[in-house]
Amino acid sequence: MRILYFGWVRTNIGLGEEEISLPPHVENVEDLIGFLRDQGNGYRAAFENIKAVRVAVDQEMAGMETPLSGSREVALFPPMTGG
Amino acid sequence: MRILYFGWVRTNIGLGEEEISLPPHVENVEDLIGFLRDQGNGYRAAFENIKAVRVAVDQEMAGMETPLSGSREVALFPPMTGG
Amino acid sequence: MIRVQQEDFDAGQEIGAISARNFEVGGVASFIGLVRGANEKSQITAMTLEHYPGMTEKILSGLEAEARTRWRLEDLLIIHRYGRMTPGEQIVLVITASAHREDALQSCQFLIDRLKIGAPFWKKEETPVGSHWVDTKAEDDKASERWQK
Amino acid sequence: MIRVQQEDFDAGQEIGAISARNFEVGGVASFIGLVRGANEKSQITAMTLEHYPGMTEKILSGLEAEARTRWRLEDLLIIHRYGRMTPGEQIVLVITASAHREDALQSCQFLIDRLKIGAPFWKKEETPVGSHWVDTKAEDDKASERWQK
Repeated sequence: MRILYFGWVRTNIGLGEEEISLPPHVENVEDLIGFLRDQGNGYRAAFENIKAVRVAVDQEMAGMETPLSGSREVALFPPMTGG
Repeated sequence: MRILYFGWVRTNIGLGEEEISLPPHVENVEDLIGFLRDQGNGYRAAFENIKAVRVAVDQEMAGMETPLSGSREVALFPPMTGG
Repeated sequence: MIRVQQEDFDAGQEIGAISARNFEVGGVASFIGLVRGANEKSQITAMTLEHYPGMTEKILSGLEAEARTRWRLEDLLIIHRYGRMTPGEQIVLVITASAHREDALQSCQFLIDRLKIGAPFWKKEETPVGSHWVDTKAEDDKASERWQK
Repeated sequence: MIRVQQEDFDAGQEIGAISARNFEVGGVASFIGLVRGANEKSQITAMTLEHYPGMTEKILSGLEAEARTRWRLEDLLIIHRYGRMTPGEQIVLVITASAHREDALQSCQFLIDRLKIGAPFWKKEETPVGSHWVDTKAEDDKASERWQK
Protein backbone atom coordinates (compact mmCIF):
# COMPACT_ATOMS: atom_id res chain seq x y z
CA MET A 1 0.00 0.00 0.00
CA ARG A 2 1.15 3.52 -0.82
CA ILE A 3 1.52 5.69 2.28
CA LEU A 4 1.94 9.47 1.95
CA TYR A 5 3.06 11.95 4.61
CA PHE A 6 2.66 15.73 4.60
CA GLY A 7 3.53 18.70 6.83
CA TRP A 8 5.20 17.88 10.12
CA VAL A 9 4.19 14.23 9.80
CA ARG A 10 6.46 14.14 6.75
CA THR A 11 9.33 16.09 8.34
CA ASN A 12 9.23 13.90 11.47
CA ILE A 13 9.30 10.68 9.50
CA GLY A 14 11.84 12.04 7.05
CA LEU A 15 10.14 10.91 3.86
CA GLY A 16 7.09 11.90 1.87
CA GLU A 17 6.02 8.57 0.54
CA GLU A 18 6.65 4.87 0.93
CA GLU A 19 5.27 1.54 -0.24
CA ILE A 20 4.41 -0.75 2.67
CA SER A 21 3.17 -4.34 2.74
CA LEU A 22 0.76 -4.31 5.61
CA PRO A 23 0.63 -7.28 7.99
CA PRO A 24 -2.78 -9.01 8.04
CA HIS A 25 -3.80 -7.60 11.43
CA VAL A 26 -3.83 -4.02 10.04
CA GLU A 27 -7.48 -3.64 9.09
CA ASN A 28 -8.24 0.03 9.60
CA VAL A 29 -6.59 3.45 9.93
CA GLU A 30 -6.06 3.11 13.66
CA ASP A 31 -4.29 -0.24 13.15
CA LEU A 32 -2.10 1.34 10.48
CA ILE A 33 -1.00 4.19 12.73
CA GLY A 34 -0.27 1.71 15.53
CA PHE A 35 1.83 -0.31 13.10
CA LEU A 36 3.70 2.74 11.76
CA ARG A 37 4.41 4.04 15.23
CA ASP A 38 6.67 1.03 15.81
CA GLN A 39 8.81 1.70 12.72
CA GLY A 40 11.28 4.05 14.44
CA ASN A 41 11.77 7.27 16.36
CA GLY A 42 10.58 9.57 13.58
CA TYR A 43 7.37 7.59 13.27
CA ARG A 44 6.87 7.61 17.02
CA ALA A 45 7.26 11.41 17.10
CA ALA A 46 4.90 11.90 14.14
CA PHE A 47 2.15 9.83 15.71
CA GLU A 48 2.70 10.73 19.35
CA ASN A 49 -0.51 12.74 19.46
CA ILE A 50 -2.99 10.93 17.23
CA LYS A 51 -5.64 13.62 17.77
CA ALA A 52 -3.48 16.03 15.80
CA VAL A 53 -3.23 13.67 12.81
CA ARG A 54 -5.67 13.72 9.89
CA VAL A 55 -6.12 10.89 7.41
CA ALA A 56 -7.24 10.50 3.83
CA VAL A 57 -7.89 7.08 2.33
CA ASP A 58 -7.77 7.13 -1.47
CA GLN A 59 -7.91 10.94 -1.27
CA GLU A 60 -11.11 11.04 0.78
CA MET A 61 -11.02 12.29 4.36
CA ALA A 62 -11.28 9.30 6.70
CA GLY A 63 -11.49 8.45 10.41
CA MET A 64 -9.68 6.05 12.73
CA GLU A 65 -12.28 3.35 12.04
CA THR A 66 -12.10 3.57 8.26
CA PRO A 67 -11.24 0.11 6.85
CA LEU A 68 -8.26 -0.20 4.53
CA SER A 69 -9.13 -3.32 2.56
CA GLY A 70 -9.20 -2.53 -1.14
CA SER A 71 -7.59 0.88 -0.69
CA ARG A 72 -4.55 1.88 -2.74
CA GLU A 73 -3.36 5.01 -0.94
CA VAL A 74 -3.39 6.38 2.60
CA ALA A 75 -2.19 9.89 3.48
CA LEU A 76 -1.36 11.04 7.01
CA PHE A 77 -0.96 14.73 7.76
CA PRO A 78 -1.58 17.60 10.23
CA PRO A 79 -4.71 19.77 10.07
CA MET A 80 -4.74 21.66 6.76
CA THR A 81 -3.62 25.27 6.53
CA GLY A 82 -4.51 26.39 3.03
CA GLY A 83 -5.79 29.67 1.67
CA MET B 1 -31.85 79.40 -1.27
CA ARG B 2 -30.38 76.87 -3.69
CA ILE B 3 -32.72 73.93 -4.34
CA LEU B 4 -31.47 70.81 -6.11
CA TYR B 5 -33.50 67.97 -7.62
CA PHE B 6 -32.33 64.48 -8.58
CA GLY B 7 -33.78 61.32 -10.10
CA TRP B 8 -37.49 61.36 -10.87
CA VAL B 9 -37.96 64.44 -8.70
CA ARG B 10 -35.75 66.25 -11.22
CA THR B 11 -37.41 64.77 -14.31
CA ASN B 12 -40.89 65.59 -12.99
CA ILE B 13 -39.99 69.18 -12.21
CA GLY B 14 -38.00 69.54 -15.40
CA LEU B 15 -34.92 71.17 -13.91
CA GLY B 16 -32.03 70.13 -11.73
CA GLU B 17 -31.46 73.27 -9.77
CA GLU B 18 -33.02 76.62 -8.99
CA GLU B 19 -32.51 79.61 -6.72
CA ILE B 20 -35.64 80.39 -4.68
CA SER B 21 -36.38 83.22 -2.27
CA LEU B 22 -38.42 81.50 0.38
CA PRO B 23 -41.42 83.27 1.89
CA PRO B 24 -41.08 83.85 5.65
CA HIS B 25 -43.57 81.09 6.62
CA VAL B 26 -41.28 78.38 5.18
CA GLU B 27 -39.36 77.33 8.26
CA ASN B 28 -38.56 73.66 7.77
CA VAL B 29 -38.34 70.97 5.08
CA GLU B 30 -42.02 70.13 5.28
CA ASP B 31 -42.96 73.78 4.73
CA LEU B 32 -40.60 73.93 1.76
CA ILE B 33 -42.15 70.89 0.08
CA GLY B 34 -45.63 72.34 0.70
CA PHE B 35 -44.50 75.60 -0.90
CA LEU B 36 -42.88 73.88 -3.89
CA ARG B 37 -45.92 71.70 -4.50
CA ASP B 38 -47.88 74.83 -5.44
CA GLN B 39 -45.39 75.91 -8.10
CA GLY B 40 -46.94 73.92 -10.97
CA ASN B 41 -47.93 70.50 -12.26
CA GLY B 42 -44.41 69.10 -12.41
CA TYR B 43 -43.84 70.05 -8.77
CA ARG B 44 -47.19 68.56 -7.76
CA ALA B 45 -46.28 65.26 -9.45
CA ALA B 46 -42.81 65.22 -7.88
CA PHE B 47 -44.15 65.72 -4.37
CA GLU B 48 -47.40 63.78 -4.66
CA ASN B 49 -46.08 61.03 -2.38
CA ILE B 50 -43.90 62.75 0.21
CA LYS B 51 -42.96 59.42 1.80
CA ALA B 52 -41.02 58.57 -1.35
CA VAL B 53 -38.99 61.78 -1.18
CA ARG B 54 -35.64 62.08 0.61
CA VAL B 55 -34.06 65.36 1.65
CA ALA B 56 -30.56 66.63 2.28
CA VAL B 57 -29.96 70.03 3.88
CA ASP B 58 -26.46 71.35 3.17
CA GLN B 59 -25.54 67.85 1.99
CA GLU B 60 -26.58 66.14 5.22
CA MET B 61 -29.58 63.79 5.24
CA ALA B 62 -32.52 65.54 6.87
CA GLY B 63 -36.11 64.94 7.93
CA MET B 64 -39.39 66.79 7.44
CA GLU B 65 -38.86 68.71 10.70
CA THR B 66 -35.34 69.88 9.88
CA PRO B 67 -35.24 73.72 10.11
CA LEU B 68 -33.96 75.64 7.10
CA SER B 69 -32.79 78.86 8.71
CA GLY B 70 -29.14 79.46 7.96
CA SER B 71 -29.00 76.69 5.32
CA ARG B 72 -27.60 77.37 1.88
CA GLU B 73 -28.70 74.30 -0.06
CA VAL B 74 -31.57 71.82 0.02
CA ALA B 75 -31.71 68.75 -2.21
CA LEU B 76 -34.85 66.69 -2.85
CA PHE B 77 -34.60 63.25 -4.43
CA PRO B 78 -35.91 59.67 -4.49
CA PRO B 79 -34.35 56.89 -2.39
CA MET B 80 -30.77 56.37 -3.52
CA THR B 81 -29.80 53.54 -5.86
CA GLY B 82 -26.03 53.50 -5.96
CA GLY B 83 -23.51 50.71 -6.15
CA MET C 1 -9.18 56.60 -0.91
CA ILE C 2 -12.32 57.48 -2.85
CA ARG C 3 -12.80 58.51 -6.47
CA VAL C 4 -15.99 59.68 -8.15
CA GLN C 5 -15.53 59.85 -11.89
CA GLN C 6 -17.14 59.52 -15.29
CA GLU C 7 -14.28 57.53 -16.85
CA ASP C 8 -13.95 53.79 -16.66
CA PHE C 9 -11.35 52.26 -14.34
CA ASP C 10 -8.92 49.35 -14.56
CA ALA C 11 -10.08 47.15 -11.69
CA GLY C 12 -7.28 44.66 -12.15
CA GLN C 13 -4.62 47.32 -12.01
CA GLU C 14 -6.13 48.93 -8.89
CA ILE C 15 -6.34 45.58 -7.10
CA GLY C 16 -2.84 44.64 -8.17
CA ALA C 17 -1.48 47.96 -6.97
CA ILE C 18 -3.04 47.59 -3.54
CA SER C 19 -1.92 44.01 -3.00
CA ALA C 20 1.62 44.83 -4.13
CA ARG C 21 2.09 47.89 -1.98
CA ASN C 22 2.24 46.63 1.56
CA PHE C 23 3.82 43.60 3.23
CA GLU C 24 1.37 43.87 6.14
CA VAL C 25 -1.47 42.87 3.82
CA GLY C 26 -2.56 39.26 4.10
CA GLY C 27 -5.85 39.57 2.24
CA VAL C 28 -7.36 41.81 -0.41
CA ALA C 29 -11.10 41.65 -0.99
CA SER C 30 -12.77 43.39 -3.86
CA PHE C 31 -16.14 43.86 -5.47
CA ILE C 32 -16.94 45.16 -8.94
CA GLY C 33 -20.49 46.15 -9.84
CA LEU C 34 -21.37 46.01 -13.52
CA VAL C 35 -24.24 47.02 -15.79
CA ARG C 36 -26.25 43.93 -16.64
CA GLY C 37 -27.77 43.36 -20.05
CA ALA C 38 -31.15 42.55 -18.55
CA ASN C 39 -33.01 42.61 -15.26
CA GLU C 40 -35.86 40.37 -14.09
CA LYS C 41 -38.35 42.27 -16.25
CA SER C 42 -36.67 43.39 -19.43
CA GLN C 43 -33.61 43.90 -21.54
CA ILE C 44 -31.40 46.85 -20.58
CA THR C 45 -29.74 48.79 -23.39
CA ALA C 46 -28.03 51.40 -21.20
CA MET C 47 -27.95 52.84 -17.71
CA THR C 48 -27.36 56.41 -16.60
CA LEU C 49 -26.10 57.18 -13.12
CA GLU C 50 -26.89 60.62 -11.82
CA HIS C 51 -25.25 61.80 -8.61
CA TYR C 52 -25.07 64.74 -6.25
CA PRO C 53 -21.59 66.26 -6.67
CA GLY C 54 -20.13 67.26 -3.35
CA MET C 55 -22.45 65.18 -1.23
CA THR C 56 -21.32 62.00 -2.99
CA GLU C 57 -17.70 62.60 -2.00
CA LYS C 58 -18.80 63.45 1.54
CA ILE C 59 -20.81 60.23 1.93
CA LEU C 60 -18.12 58.02 0.43
CA SER C 61 -15.46 59.58 2.67
CA GLY C 62 -17.75 58.98 5.62
CA LEU C 63 -18.13 55.31 4.63
CA GLU C 64 -14.35 55.00 4.31
CA ALA C 65 -13.88 56.48 7.78
CA GLU C 66 -16.53 54.18 9.27
CA ALA C 67 -14.99 51.08 7.69
CA ARG C 68 -11.54 52.05 8.94
CA THR C 69 -12.95 52.42 12.45
CA ARG C 70 -14.82 49.13 12.45
CA TRP C 71 -12.15 46.94 10.84
CA ARG C 72 -8.34 46.81 10.88
CA LEU C 73 -7.59 47.92 7.33
CA GLU C 74 -4.28 48.57 5.64
CA ASP C 75 -5.87 50.07 2.54
CA LEU C 76 -9.26 50.92 1.09
CA LEU C 77 -10.37 52.17 -2.32
CA ILE C 78 -13.82 53.07 -3.58
CA ILE C 79 -14.29 54.15 -7.20
CA HIS C 80 -17.84 55.03 -8.22
CA ARG C 81 -18.69 56.15 -11.74
CA TYR C 82 -21.51 58.36 -12.95
CA GLY C 83 -22.88 59.08 -16.42
CA ARG C 84 -24.19 56.80 -19.15
CA MET C 85 -22.95 53.22 -19.38
CA THR C 86 -23.83 50.20 -21.48
CA PRO C 87 -24.13 46.54 -20.40
CA GLY C 88 -20.84 45.02 -19.34
CA GLU C 89 -19.44 48.37 -18.20
CA GLN C 90 -18.13 48.73 -14.67
CA ILE C 91 -20.04 50.99 -12.27
CA VAL C 92 -18.31 50.63 -8.96
CA LEU C 93 -15.17 49.15 -7.44
CA VAL C 94 -14.55 48.49 -3.76
CA ILE C 95 -11.19 47.17 -2.56
CA THR C 96 -10.22 46.52 1.04
CA ALA C 97 -6.90 45.21 2.26
CA SER C 98 -6.09 43.93 5.72
CA ALA C 99 -3.64 41.75 7.59
CA HIS C 100 -6.62 39.47 8.26
CA ARG C 101 -8.95 38.09 5.61
CA GLU C 102 -12.08 38.45 7.71
CA ASP C 103 -11.55 42.21 8.10
CA ALA C 104 -11.02 42.60 4.36
CA LEU C 105 -14.07 40.52 3.41
CA GLN C 106 -16.45 42.03 5.96
CA SER C 107 -15.53 45.63 5.24
CA CYS C 108 -15.84 45.07 1.51
CA GLN C 109 -19.36 43.73 1.94
CA PHE C 110 -20.21 46.55 4.36
CA LEU C 111 -19.10 49.21 1.88
CA ILE C 112 -21.00 47.83 -1.08
CA ASP C 113 -24.14 47.25 1.01
CA ARG C 114 -24.05 50.80 2.33
CA LEU C 115 -23.27 52.34 -1.05
CA LYS C 116 -26.38 50.77 -2.53
CA ILE C 117 -28.82 52.81 -0.51
CA GLY C 118 -26.72 55.43 1.27
CA ALA C 119 -24.74 57.18 -1.45
CA PRO C 120 -26.52 59.84 -3.55
CA PHE C 121 -26.65 58.02 -6.87
CA TRP C 122 -29.76 57.41 -8.93
CA LYS C 123 -29.97 54.89 -11.73
CA LYS C 124 -32.05 55.28 -14.86
CA GLU C 125 -32.39 52.23 -17.09
CA GLU C 126 -32.99 52.36 -20.82
CA THR C 127 -34.97 49.46 -22.26
CA PRO C 128 -36.29 48.76 -25.75
CA VAL C 129 -39.67 50.19 -24.67
CA GLY C 130 -38.50 53.30 -22.85
CA SER C 131 -36.51 54.45 -19.85
CA HIS C 132 -37.33 54.47 -16.14
CA TRP C 133 -35.75 55.29 -12.80
CA VAL C 134 -34.69 52.22 -10.82
CA ASP C 135 -36.50 51.57 -7.54
CA THR C 136 -34.75 50.71 -4.30
CA LYS C 137 -34.98 46.99 -3.56
CA ALA C 138 -36.25 45.78 -0.20
CA GLU C 139 -33.33 43.33 -0.09
CA ASP C 140 -30.91 46.25 -0.40
CA ASP C 141 -32.46 47.94 2.63
CA LYS C 142 -32.09 44.72 4.61
CA ALA C 143 -28.51 44.20 3.46
CA SER C 144 -27.59 47.66 4.67
CA GLU C 145 -29.47 47.34 7.95
CA ARG C 146 -27.49 44.30 9.07
CA TRP C 147 -24.48 46.61 9.53
CA GLN C 148 -26.30 48.77 12.05
CA LYS C 149 -24.43 48.52 15.30
CA MET D 1 -12.61 26.61 -12.88
CA ILE D 2 -9.78 25.65 -10.59
CA ARG D 3 -6.02 25.86 -11.04
CA VAL D 4 -3.30 24.49 -8.74
CA GLN D 5 0.07 25.80 -9.79
CA GLN D 6 3.53 26.83 -8.68
CA GLU D 7 3.68 29.96 -10.87
CA ASP D 8 2.35 33.33 -9.81
CA PHE D 9 -0.89 34.62 -11.35
CA ASP D 10 -2.13 37.98 -12.59
CA ALA D 11 -5.11 38.60 -10.33
CA GLY D 12 -6.11 41.79 -12.11
CA GLN D 13 -6.18 40.12 -15.48
CA GLU D 14 -8.21 37.15 -14.18
CA ILE D 15 -10.76 39.45 -12.54
CA GLY D 16 -10.95 41.66 -15.61
CA ALA D 17 -11.47 38.66 -17.86
CA ILE D 18 -14.35 37.34 -15.77
CA SER D 19 -16.15 40.65 -15.48
CA ALA D 20 -15.78 41.32 -19.21
CA ARG D 21 -17.02 37.97 -20.41
CA ASN D 22 -20.68 37.88 -19.57
CA PHE D 23 -23.50 40.46 -19.71
CA GLU D 24 -25.47 38.51 -17.10
CA VAL D 25 -22.87 39.40 -14.48
CA GLY D 26 -23.87 42.21 -12.13
CA GLY D 27 -21.22 41.66 -9.50
CA VAL D 28 -17.76 40.16 -9.28
CA ALA D 29 -16.31 39.45 -5.84
CA SER D 30 -12.72 38.44 -5.34
CA PHE D 31 -10.23 37.64 -2.65
CA ILE D 32 -6.46 37.47 -2.86
CA GLY D 33 -4.44 35.89 -0.06
CA LEU D 34 -0.85 37.06 0.25
CA VAL D 35 2.27 36.16 2.20
CA ARG D 36 2.69 38.67 5.03
CA GLY D 37 6.08 39.92 6.11
CA ALA D 38 5.32 39.16 9.75
CA ASN D 39 2.78 37.43 11.94
CA GLU D 40 1.80 38.19 15.53
CA LYS D 41 4.95 36.55 16.84
CA SER D 42 7.79 37.15 14.42
CA GLN D 43 9.11 38.32 11.11
CA ILE D 44 8.49 35.97 8.17
CA THR D 45 11.20 35.70 5.54
CA ALA D 46 9.48 33.09 3.36
CA MET D 47 6.65 30.59 3.30
CA THR D 48 6.49 27.19 1.66
CA LEU D 49 3.18 25.63 0.74
CA GLU D 50 3.14 21.87 0.46
CA HIS D 51 0.10 20.15 -1.01
CA TYR D 52 -1.31 16.76 -1.87
CA PRO D 53 -1.37 16.53 -5.67
CA GLY D 54 -4.54 14.89 -6.86
CA MET D 55 -6.49 15.33 -3.66
CA THR D 56 -6.07 19.12 -3.86
CA GLU D 57 -7.73 19.25 -7.26
CA LYS D 58 -10.48 16.93 -6.02
CA ILE D 59 -11.22 19.09 -2.98
CA LEU D 60 -11.16 22.36 -4.92
CA SER D 61 -13.47 20.93 -7.58
CA GLY D 62 -15.79 19.78 -4.81
CA LEU D 63 -15.81 23.28 -3.34
CA GLU D 64 -16.57 24.76 -6.76
CA ALA D 65 -19.47 22.34 -7.20
CA GLU D 66 -20.85 23.11 -3.74
CA ALA D 67 -20.64 26.88 -4.30
CA ARG D 68 -22.42 26.55 -7.65
CA THR D 69 -25.19 24.57 -5.95
CA ARG D 70 -25.66 26.99 -3.06
CA TRP D 71 -25.47 30.27 -5.01
CA ARG D 72 -26.51 31.43 -8.46
CA LEU D 73 -23.11 31.91 -10.08
CA GLU D 74 -22.20 32.86 -13.61
CA ASP D 75 -18.51 32.19 -13.13
CA LEU D 76 -16.05 30.98 -10.52
CA LEU D 77 -12.27 30.74 -10.45
CA ILE D 78 -9.96 29.41 -7.75
CA ILE D 79 -6.20 29.59 -8.22
CA HIS D 80 -4.09 28.16 -5.41
CA ARG D 81 -0.31 28.16 -5.55
CA TYR D 82 2.16 25.80 -3.89
CA GLY D 83 5.92 26.01 -3.40
CA ARG D 84 8.12 28.64 -1.78
CA MET D 85 7.02 32.26 -1.70
CA THR D 86 8.33 35.44 -0.12
CA PRO D 87 6.36 38.24 1.59
CA GLY D 88 4.11 40.16 -0.76
CA GLU D 89 3.63 37.17 -3.05
CA GLN D 90 0.15 35.96 -3.87
CA ILE D 91 -0.92 32.57 -2.54
CA VAL D 92 -4.54 32.21 -3.54
CA LEU D 93 -7.17 33.89 -5.69
CA VAL D 94 -10.92 33.34 -5.48
CA ILE D 95 -13.26 35.05 -7.95
CA THR D 96 -17.02 34.64 -8.08
CA ALA D 97 -19.38 36.32 -10.51
CA SER D 98 -23.15 36.48 -10.29
CA ALA D 99 -26.12 38.46 -11.52
CA HIS D 100 -26.62 39.40 -7.85
CA ARG D 101 -23.96 40.91 -5.61
CA GLU D 102 -25.00 38.94 -2.53
CA ASP D 103 -24.42 35.61 -4.29
CA ALA D 104 -20.99 36.74 -5.47
CA LEU D 105 -19.93 38.08 -2.06
CA GLN D 106 -21.25 35.16 -0.02
CA SER D 107 -19.80 32.45 -2.24
CA CYS D 108 -16.41 34.19 -2.31
CA GLN D 109 -16.30 34.23 1.48
CA PHE D 110 -17.52 30.62 1.64
CA LEU D 111 -14.76 29.43 -0.69
CA ILE D 112 -11.92 31.16 1.11
CA ASP D 113 -13.21 30.06 4.53
CA ARG D 114 -13.44 26.45 3.38
CA LEU D 115 -10.07 26.51 1.62
CA LYS D 116 -8.35 27.52 4.82
CA ILE D 117 -9.03 24.30 6.66
CA GLY D 118 -10.47 21.95 4.06
CA ALA D 119 -7.97 21.89 1.21
CA PRO D 120 -4.82 19.75 1.62
CA PHE D 121 -2.23 22.50 1.89
CA TRP D 122 0.31 22.91 4.66
CA LYS D 123 2.24 26.08 5.32
CA LYS D 124 5.76 26.26 6.65
CA GLU D 125 7.04 29.66 7.69
CA GLU D 126 10.70 30.68 7.66
CA THR D 127 11.70 33.23 10.29
CA PRO D 128 15.07 34.71 11.24
CA VAL D 129 15.36 32.09 14.02
CA GLY D 130 14.24 29.01 12.10
CA SER D 131 11.29 27.49 10.30
CA HIS D 132 8.07 25.94 11.62
CA TRP D 133 4.82 24.47 10.38
CA VAL D 134 1.85 26.80 10.77
CA ASP D 135 -0.90 25.73 13.17
CA THR D 136 -4.58 25.83 12.34
CA LYS D 137 -6.27 28.82 13.96
CA ALA D 138 -9.40 28.36 16.06
CA GLU D 139 -10.95 31.33 14.24
CA ASP D 140 -10.46 29.52 10.91
CA ASP D 141 -12.38 26.51 12.21
CA LYS D 142 -15.21 28.78 13.30
CA ALA D 143 -15.23 30.67 10.00
CA SER D 144 -15.59 27.41 8.11
CA GLU D 145 -18.24 26.02 10.46
CA ARG D 146 -20.65 28.89 9.84
CA TRP D 147 -21.17 27.55 6.32
CA GLN D 148 -22.42 24.20 7.63
CA LYS D 149 -25.97 23.76 6.44
